[in-house]
Amino acid sequence: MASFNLKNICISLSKLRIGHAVTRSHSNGPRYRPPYWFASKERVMTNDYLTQENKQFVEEVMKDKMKVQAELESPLANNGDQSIQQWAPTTRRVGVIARKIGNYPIWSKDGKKMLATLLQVVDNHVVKYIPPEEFKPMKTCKVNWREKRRLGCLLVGSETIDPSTVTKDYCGLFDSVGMLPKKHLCRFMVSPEAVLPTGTPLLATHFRAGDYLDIRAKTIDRGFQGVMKRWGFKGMPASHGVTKTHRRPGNIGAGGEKARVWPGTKMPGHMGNRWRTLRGVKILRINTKHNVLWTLGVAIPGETGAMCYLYDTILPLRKLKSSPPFPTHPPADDLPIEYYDESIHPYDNPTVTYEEA
Amino acid sequence: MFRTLLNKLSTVPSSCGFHTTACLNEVRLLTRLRVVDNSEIGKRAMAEGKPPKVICVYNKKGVGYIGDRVMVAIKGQKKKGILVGLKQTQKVKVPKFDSNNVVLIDDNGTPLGSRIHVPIPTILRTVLKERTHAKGADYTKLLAIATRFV
Amino acid sequence: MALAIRRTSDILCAARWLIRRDCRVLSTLPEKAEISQEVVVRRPAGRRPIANEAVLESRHIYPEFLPDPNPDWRNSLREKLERADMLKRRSQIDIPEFYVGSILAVTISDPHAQTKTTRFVGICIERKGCGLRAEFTLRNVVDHQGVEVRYDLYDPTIQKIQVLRLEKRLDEKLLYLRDALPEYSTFPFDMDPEILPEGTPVPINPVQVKLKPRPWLEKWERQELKGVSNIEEHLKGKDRIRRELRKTPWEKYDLMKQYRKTIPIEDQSEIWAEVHNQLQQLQLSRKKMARKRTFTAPKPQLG
Amino acid sequence: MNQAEVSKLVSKLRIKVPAEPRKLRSPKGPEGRIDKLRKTVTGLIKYERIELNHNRGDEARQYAERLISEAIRYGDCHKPTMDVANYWLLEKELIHKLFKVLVPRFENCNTAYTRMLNAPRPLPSRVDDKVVLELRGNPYPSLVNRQSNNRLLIQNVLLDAAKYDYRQSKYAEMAEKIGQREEAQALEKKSKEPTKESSNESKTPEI
Amino acid sequence: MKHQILFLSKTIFQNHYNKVTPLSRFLSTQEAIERRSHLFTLEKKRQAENVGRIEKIEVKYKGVPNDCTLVMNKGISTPYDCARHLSEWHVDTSALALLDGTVYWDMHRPLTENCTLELQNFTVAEPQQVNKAFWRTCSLLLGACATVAFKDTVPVQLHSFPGPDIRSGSFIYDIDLPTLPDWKPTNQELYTLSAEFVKLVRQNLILERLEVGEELALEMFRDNEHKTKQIPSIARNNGKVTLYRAGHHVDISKGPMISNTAQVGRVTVTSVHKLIGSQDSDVKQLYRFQGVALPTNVVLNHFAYSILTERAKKLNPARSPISFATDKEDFEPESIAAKV
Repeated sequence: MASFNLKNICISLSKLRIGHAVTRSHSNGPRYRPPYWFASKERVMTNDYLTQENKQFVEEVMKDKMKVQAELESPLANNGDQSIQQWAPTTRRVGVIARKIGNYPIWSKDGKKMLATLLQVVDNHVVKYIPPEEFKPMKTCKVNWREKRRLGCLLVGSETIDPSTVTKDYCGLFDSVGMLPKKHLCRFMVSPEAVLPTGTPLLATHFRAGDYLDIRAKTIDRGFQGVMKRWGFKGMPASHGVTKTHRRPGNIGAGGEKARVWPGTKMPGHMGNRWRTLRGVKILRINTKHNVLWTLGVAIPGETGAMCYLYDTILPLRKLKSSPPFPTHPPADDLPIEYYDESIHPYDNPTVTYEEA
Repeated sequence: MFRTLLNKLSTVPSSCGFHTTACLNEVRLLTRLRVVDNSEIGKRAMAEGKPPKVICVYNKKGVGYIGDRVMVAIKGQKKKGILVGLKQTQKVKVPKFDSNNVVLIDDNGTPLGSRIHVPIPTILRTVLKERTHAKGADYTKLLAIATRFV
Repeated sequence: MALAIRRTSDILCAARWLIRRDCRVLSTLPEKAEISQEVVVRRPAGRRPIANEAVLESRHIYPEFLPDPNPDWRNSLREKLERADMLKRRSQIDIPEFYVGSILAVTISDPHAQTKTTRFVGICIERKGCGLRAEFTLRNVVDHQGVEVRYDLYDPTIQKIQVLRLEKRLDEKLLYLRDALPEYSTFPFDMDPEILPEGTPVPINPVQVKLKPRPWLEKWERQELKGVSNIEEHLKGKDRIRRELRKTPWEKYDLMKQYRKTIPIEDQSEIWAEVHNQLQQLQLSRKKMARKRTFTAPKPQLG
Repeated sequence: MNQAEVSKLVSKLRIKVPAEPRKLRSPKGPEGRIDKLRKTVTGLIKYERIELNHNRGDEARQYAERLISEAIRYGDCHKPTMDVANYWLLEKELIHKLFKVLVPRFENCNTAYTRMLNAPRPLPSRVDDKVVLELRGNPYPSLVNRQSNNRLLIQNVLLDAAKYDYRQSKYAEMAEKIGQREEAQALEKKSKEPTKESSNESKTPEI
Repeated sequence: MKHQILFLSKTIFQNHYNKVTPLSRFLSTQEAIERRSHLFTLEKKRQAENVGRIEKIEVKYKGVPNDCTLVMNKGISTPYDCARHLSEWHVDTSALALLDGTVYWDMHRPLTENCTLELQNFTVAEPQQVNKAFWRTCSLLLGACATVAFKDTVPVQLHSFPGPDIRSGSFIYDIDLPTLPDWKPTNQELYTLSAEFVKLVRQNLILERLEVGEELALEMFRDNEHKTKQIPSIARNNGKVTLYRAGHHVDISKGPMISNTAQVGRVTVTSVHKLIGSQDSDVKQLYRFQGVALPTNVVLNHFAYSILTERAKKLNPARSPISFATDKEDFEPESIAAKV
């Protein structure tokens, strides 16, 4: 009898599945695990007490290396087997890293003025591909919805920099694939068929005029702001007996059982400097010489000079309908300098006139 | 006296305490308008120096724009009118006038006067055509009595 | 009344040209005087001869080619692309040289008008914005109703910009015309273009306007306007006191404030080196066209 | 986007100018700010090396640079410049110094006219950062460590040898390339284009 | 004291006695090192006891913070002790001492007479001698780390290292690995060697100097046939051999050396090249270990340092000790030509 009880207890205990129990202790391991390629970049700059000639020499070596890097040919240029991979509406392509360089107006063919934001695709190269089997993304505290299809991770870097300005760890990331370090690094989740070999340059022609983008960037850092600027509260009147509460939030909650500040109450605090994504931005015009994209609207996060990550949009009605350059547009010399969306009036076209109805 | 006043005032930072932005010149409730047609009532109101006041703007904003219908109080009566020129800053290529102009109409959209004696913006043509529906009032009659478009 | 004024001003202008053609020394126009003084002074100093002085002068004619001086917004590539687009547009239509105070006629394609084009004549009271955002405002009094229209300089719906009278006024902005008597901003729509003889500098119209009594749209008395004659008549004692209090005499000496508003010479010469040749060519072709026009239809006024 | 002012021409400063001016707190408002800076600029021109708080030093530096660049650009016969110098220099004999001493000194200078160096703080305290602001070419002993020119330090010796080595290999490679090209020319009598290419290649060193 | 001397003489005697039997040739590397170190300690102690009555000397210090005169013990006090009287900074940074403006003296070598003293660190105006001492020390340490890096099954016979030539780009040590006729180190192995080097350096070992007689030297290096052959030629002049010890590792060198291994900062063992001996030399092949290092207080950005490491991978052009059998007179390796 006793042994039977013991057996039962054992069985029930084994069903408890202790391996899956959630324990709220600190021994769970860190909540945040940065990816292995996340090496710190900034280094403390020191005075090396080098003579002028030696400084020049170090610079010369670096320039030579940069030159070699710049003269590397795109791996896509001369192999035809890439075309075997076919684009399907479910495939996810790689994105690019661009810099926001300002905005200016552009007119449509019916004479309407639109403000366009200029995004320059600066010196983008594929650094590394991590196939889905090996890719172990960062652990976050949130439980993510399970990805149906497994995606690989493609690291893309932008803007080659002087290796001596960054840490050796960071350089090591690029050394392992035989490149010079890049100033900006971004990870793009791609379908395994959209994979690109290391060293492939990504250009503005990766997208087409008329396509839609999702743009991810950091918003302008506005510092600690009050509720009027941060949340658009109305404030209180300037006069009529109001004293010292012209820009204050007023009431932040009721008494009684709810006598506390509810989570999520809009209050003063730090504004900006957050990652935000603007979805469904149309490309109006592309310059292939300088790799500049003109996109509709001025709501792209960040100030002039901020770095943005451009993806194909995921909005269902604006998704790609026909095959884009896949996996990317190979570099070519004989492209026209400018591509325009059909609604855009190029500046060198004659004046807009209207037909009499 | 002057010196003390100067000293008193100069300690105040000059950047706060008063508005430095231009006023918006919006047409809202109780804005005085200028009647620009030759309707009898309008002419008399303007001549007496009692220009009409807006008592209702027929749109959802509460601020009147070009082509909006407004109800005005004019010489003790309620009349409807259409805004045909505004003082507030306009979009590019849309004229901005030195006064807020109104043309009085009746409920069917027929103007009370027979002539508008100031220029009216061409964009009004498109705006009024959009506002006119087959069964409702016909505002385009207003365009017929205009003398000049800019 | 308006007509009379126009006539008198025409006569005045004609007289001025005559005088200038004969003896330029007599010219007492303040701005020109200042320029000549500068030139005289710079020679003996002669420390840094500026080779492209003439090129730099085009900053007055094409101010919109200079970018916004705020360093946070500047980007050399954006500016370059913008200038290229501006030149492309300029190759399509002739955007003439004009200043605040010039009288312009602008024809635009207008989908709302019956003939699908609209023409407006008026005095340019303001030029602002840089690059493709450059815009100017024209003001006129039509049927005793003041009308102002703002245009984008590089708007592709603009069919033609014609300078009817090329001149400058005493002030940078003529916004006070809104508070001036209407005859100062009344111009007929059928005004004939007056063509300056080649090589003459742009005349400065020394006319001083009379303001209407208060209320005014702005506190004109605090702005040190040169083109207003009767500002003191309308002021009360308290206005004068406040004007004294609000004066900022030190701003004249705030060297960094000036610096932050301007584009330095080194940057400017780069910009002009890039665009000056093309602008010159455009100007030449425009002159050729103008000459052709004058041959075909000589103006009786000038004869 | 605002239009740049065209009535004045200014020379470009060789220092970094922030987009916004700093506010120096003063009970007299903006006038007090300028007054403070006038005193500092006068002191800088007079003593040629001064120590002060970072904020004020950085602002005053910009004004001093502007003043000197104006003086260089327009010389002492230009009335507006003289006026500006008169306003900024509280001690009038310094006007003479500005035009007769500093202008010749900086006339052919390609760098900034002033130099700003961080000064040590006596204790880790909440005191503002201190800087030393000086005119270049002043008669005082230098503040920066001159050790960077010592060719005998071990890192310099090593790099010097490495430089020699690197250049040798580079020249050797170039010579080899040229030799190859000559051979190829002699053999095949190629057209000009490929030779150009090869000459380009010959410059790329082996790394 | 007497007891100790007795003990020492006894051990020496015993060692002499052992020398007859070639048994000690088969000591493992580790044991050999410890034995050598033990002998070194004993000899040092003996020499210290030989000093006798303590006499005072006056040492005139020149340099920062100000010039001063120190009264030290003759034959006992070292420049290191003088530095300890001054400040911690002097202790940590001084690599060499300059006596009377001419003689470069080890920091741990006892002073023998009145003199002026200048302490030399790596940033003095004329650092050639300090750099040389640094380079020499690195060579010595490279030998030390190479002996401990290999497993016991691989006997390591240190051969020698040539005089320091910084312009050659690398410090070297020629080592005989008799059981590895054809070895090419992988990158991982080089990393390991570098790690060993760093481990050694991080122990903050002082470099002790000792002059011993030829016999004792032979006794100490009994298990190393190359050194045994070199010792007679070194001791040809005055019958003395200069030894240096870092930790347990004892090696022959002329000196001077830097004060402490903590003064070695960044270090990389870059490559190992094979040297083939000429026909008539008795050693057929050696391995040349090469490395590059910088002192602790020298900061160099990693890119410039990578240029140095790239260069240090090439074979050092210093003469191979085994290929020039004919003109042996010219060739004097540093570790062999140990003269004072």
